Amino acid sequence: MMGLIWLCARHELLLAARSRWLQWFAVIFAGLALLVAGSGYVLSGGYGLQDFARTAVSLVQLVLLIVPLAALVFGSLTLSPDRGAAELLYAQPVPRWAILAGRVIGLFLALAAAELLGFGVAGLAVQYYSGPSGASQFLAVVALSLALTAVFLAIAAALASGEPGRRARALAMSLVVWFVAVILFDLAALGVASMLRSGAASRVLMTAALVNPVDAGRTGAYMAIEGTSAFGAASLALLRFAGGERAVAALVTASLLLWTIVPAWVAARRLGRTDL
Amino acid sequence: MSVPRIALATLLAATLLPVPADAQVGDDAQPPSTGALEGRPEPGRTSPLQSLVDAAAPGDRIVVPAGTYEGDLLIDKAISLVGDGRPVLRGSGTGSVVRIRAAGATIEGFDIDGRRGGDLGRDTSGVHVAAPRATIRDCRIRDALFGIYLRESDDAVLEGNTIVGIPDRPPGEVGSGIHIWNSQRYRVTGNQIVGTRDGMYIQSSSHGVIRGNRARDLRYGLHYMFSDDNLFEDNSFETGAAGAALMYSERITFRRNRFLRNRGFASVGLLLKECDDLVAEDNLMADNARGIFLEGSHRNSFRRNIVAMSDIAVVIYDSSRTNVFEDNAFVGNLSPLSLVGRRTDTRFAGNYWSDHGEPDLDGDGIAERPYRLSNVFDHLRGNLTAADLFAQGMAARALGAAERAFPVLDAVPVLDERPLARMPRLADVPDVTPAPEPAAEARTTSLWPAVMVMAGAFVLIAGGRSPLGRRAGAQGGAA
Amino acid sequence: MRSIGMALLTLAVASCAGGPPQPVAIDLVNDVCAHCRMVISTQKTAAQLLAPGEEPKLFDDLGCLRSFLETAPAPEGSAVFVADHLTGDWVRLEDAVITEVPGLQTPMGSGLVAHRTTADRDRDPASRGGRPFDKAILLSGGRP
Amino acid sequence: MIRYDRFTKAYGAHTAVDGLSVDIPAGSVVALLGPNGSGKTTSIKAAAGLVRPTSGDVRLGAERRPATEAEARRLCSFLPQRVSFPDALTGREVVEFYRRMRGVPGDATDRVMKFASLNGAGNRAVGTYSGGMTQRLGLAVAMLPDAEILLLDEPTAALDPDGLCAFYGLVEARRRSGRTVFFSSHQLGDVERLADLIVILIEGRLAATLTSSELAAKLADRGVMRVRMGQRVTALLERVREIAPGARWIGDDLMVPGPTAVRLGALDAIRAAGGAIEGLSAEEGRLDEFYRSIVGGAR
Repeated sequence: MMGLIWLCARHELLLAARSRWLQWFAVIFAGLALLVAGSGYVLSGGYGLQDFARTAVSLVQLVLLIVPLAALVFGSLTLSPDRGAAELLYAQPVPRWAILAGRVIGLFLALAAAELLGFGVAGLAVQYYSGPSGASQFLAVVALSLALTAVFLAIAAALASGEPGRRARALAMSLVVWFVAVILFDLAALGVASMLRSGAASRVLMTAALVNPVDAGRTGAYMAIEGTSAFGAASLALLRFAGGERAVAALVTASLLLWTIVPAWVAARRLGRTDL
Repeated sequence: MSVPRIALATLLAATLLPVPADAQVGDDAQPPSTGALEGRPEPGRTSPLQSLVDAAAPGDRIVVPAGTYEGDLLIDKAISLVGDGRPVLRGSGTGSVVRIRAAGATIEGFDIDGRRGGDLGRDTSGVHVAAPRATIRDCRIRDALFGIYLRESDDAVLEGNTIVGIPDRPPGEVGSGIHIWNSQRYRVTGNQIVGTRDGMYIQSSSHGVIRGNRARDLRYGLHYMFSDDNLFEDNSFETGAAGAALMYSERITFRRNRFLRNRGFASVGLLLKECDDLVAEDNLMADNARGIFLEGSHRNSFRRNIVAMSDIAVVIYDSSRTNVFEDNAFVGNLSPLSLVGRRTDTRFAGNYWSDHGEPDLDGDGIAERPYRLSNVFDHLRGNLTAADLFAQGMAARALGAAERAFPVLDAVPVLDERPLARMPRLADVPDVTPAPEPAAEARTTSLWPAVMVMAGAFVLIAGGRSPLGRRAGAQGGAA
Repeated sequence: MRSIGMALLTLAVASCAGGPPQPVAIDLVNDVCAHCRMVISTQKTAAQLLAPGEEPKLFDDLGCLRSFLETAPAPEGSAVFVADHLTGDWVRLEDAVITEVPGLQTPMGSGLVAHRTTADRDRDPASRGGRPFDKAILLSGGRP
Repeated sequence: MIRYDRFTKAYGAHTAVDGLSVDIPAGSVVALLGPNGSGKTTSIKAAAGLVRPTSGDVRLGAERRPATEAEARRLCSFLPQRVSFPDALTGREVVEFYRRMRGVPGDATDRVMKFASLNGAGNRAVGTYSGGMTQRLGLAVAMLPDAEILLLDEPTAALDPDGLCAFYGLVEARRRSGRTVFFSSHQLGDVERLADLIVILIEGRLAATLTSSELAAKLADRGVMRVRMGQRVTALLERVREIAPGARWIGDDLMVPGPTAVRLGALDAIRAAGGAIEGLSAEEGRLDEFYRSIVGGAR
């Protein structure tokens, strides 16, 4: 079974690596990462403050915006079963979930590789400008990126695993999901919080910061990069709310894991019940 | 909490018994206004130099040769004690190593070891001064609860000393590097302070000059209250957990100081609480959690400073009035302003804002459109701490963008009406002297980007090559 | 840290459930006085204000609590806890004994200390020479 | 080998297949015949495990496993109606992927590529293939495993002559080795040529199960004999109508509907009446008419 899952993954990776889509993503991502690294240096006014950690913080913003979008779009376009190809594929004597798992893994590998390439290029640029430092911070951004890729591929799989021939619909839904996860959710949380008294408002915001995978990823990444004081006094409140640094890390991890596992499970279940 | 300390200290001054634990008050280390001073150390704990001091006449200069001198020392005459070849004064570990009790005494050129001993309740210090016109020069003090303590000691001169705190002790269990209490007209110049609780603690001490000192890796670089008319020049307050905080004081001047990398939960580059008429010019405030913090402070003036790489450049409570920010450069801050309350009359004019991005069409160096510091989100975060968690989210940016498009959202905007279009040349602002990085780490980290590039490229290239059957040319063999 | 978190969670739950507010533990490295903005470095003179539905407000000196309430009176239903100067244990202000000790150096110099009982006050050398202080004045921010 | 037991599939309000019960015996070549929209594709996909029955079930093999189980799919090899492949892969990569998926030995790739006449195009991207080539590639994939059951949905619809040739070869080979072939079609030629048994599905219901010769006869029954006469002989029609009541004149031609026996009788009658037959032609019955008659008979 593992061999078959890997075969599907390898197949999907092959397709992805040859797809213009992914190639463009790799180029654009690397370009943006480079831009962020470079503009950070320019912004620092040549005061030499732009190190890996600071670039990492800027990169987090890029990652939070681009990575979910890429994973959702790429995932929903690729994983939507189309007639003809999907029929043949899922008629093979391999459980559907295994084929889907393989495909998701393959897509993950492809996206992850493109992201690594981008980070690496940005890292080289930062090193060129301000010398080496802060590997752990940089790795935190990479980890964030990979985690979000997994999360949003799983969500894309869940959205796409419906009836065949609904690719446009899956794409539209994934764009909606992206918009909600990246902007609307936070706006709603802030809006609700602004109407509550400070105690309840804090709880709402801190819960929100851990529940939404994008927010959880940002919270975790900033704390990993800038230390527990990343959000100033809000960090202290969050650490207390969660019960300490490890607890925050555990909650962030749990949030991201749940957001990967649950949609993946939904995807497998939906696909299992779909008539192809 | 100070009264038990005082009472016990009174008791102990006579008996020199070990102090019970409950009297070791980990408080803000306010010295007692009245009460006991450590006097002559008891015989078994006295430095061999004591006899020299006792034998000297006021005005004498005593040169101490290199060597280690164990025990504590009382200086109760106006003498100069000068180390030749850096002799080591190794304290008894039970009280202050050097106790200056006579006006006009000087100590110079010693290494002073506090042996991690003593207790905060008695202000145990490397050098404890309770007399006017003391001079402490070129001493290196380590493992002392307080480095140098000025208690009601006017006209002191602290020059070129190095104070290193006790490693691995929580801030509640150590004192400040330089502690100045109720002492006027002091000069503190060229001192280095590392790893103490607060770098400089100044209370009720006015008309001092603090110049060219560097305090780093501690809690408050500068902890300051009820002290007026002090001048700070060319100092560096770095990597403090809380930054620099000034309270209840007037007419302070800051020139060419560095406030760097203060990144704790409550860190501020420069915090003013009920401070009036302060002037801050040509300072560099970079990489702090918050750059400048104003609460209940009036008529303060900030000119030609660089405020860079802060999470929030300026925090203003609406209890502050008529403060002015002119000709500063705000560079690479994540957010320009957090306004607590509804509105502010703080004046921002002619500053440079690196994130403004408005063109200067007529070439007069002023951007064509005013810079807007405030937005709805900043109001929210100003009044709700937890909103900071979302400060770097897209929602906050979306709110900011929406507000630029629909200014009606922010009824009381804070504007810089004539923002500079280009980074001004602020020649007097000091440079950053970057903290040295451990070389080993640098070497290992430098590989990461290259490894990432290679890994990514490998997966994409190898992934794009067919593992599934041979390509052209190979099939002949199979057939 | 965990216990602090648990305490806060409990507080959160309790305040949702409408139960009596519980005092929060102070982090002596990171918590900042809500009035003077200084890091609270000792619990022995600390106080806290728990207003219904609001984040707890911590103070490093009873004087700071008084000054804070001067500008922003406590909302209806608030609870004020003060730390016993001997033990640092939290005591409801209603149950506490407040003493003003002239010349006693508290973090912000108010000279105010709290004790659980008069017996504790008399046992505490710090309160020697002090005089009882009216709690109402503390709550009203010093206004008549 | 394939057993449909009251198999019903409804898509919302629309019932695609309604209570289909039929047994496809092992070692037979069975065609599924029916007009468009009669549920052929749904039925075949149900056997391939792609469609879950709304009620009833479809079971495969001696062990009667439900077709939706992955294990059951090991028994069959399925070619969908309009197969497609990722454009970026070469034909050979496609075959190789499915070969590994089925655990077929490595030499199979060359064999099936050759069989599907794709040897020359094997290293070209599928995106450059014509429709016929793509269908042939599908055929190559379908024949990779020597599966008990070959399921083909309209295999000849998009095939070019090379492909047809390969397809016929494939079916014959499977017949010889005792495998089961179940395919759908609406082309009578394929059906008559290949099928031992014909299952006719109309409007989602099983209309008839016929052998190949029964089908031929039924179609012939629906046929018409056209007898070209030099001229109309009025009395002739009366005589012929005694044998073939549907006979009528169209111009100078006498049209005689009916099965073979009727036609022969009619010819005798014409000769007996002294009619001069200038020419004779027969038209097979049309499928749609045939379906209609079956539905009429079934109702």
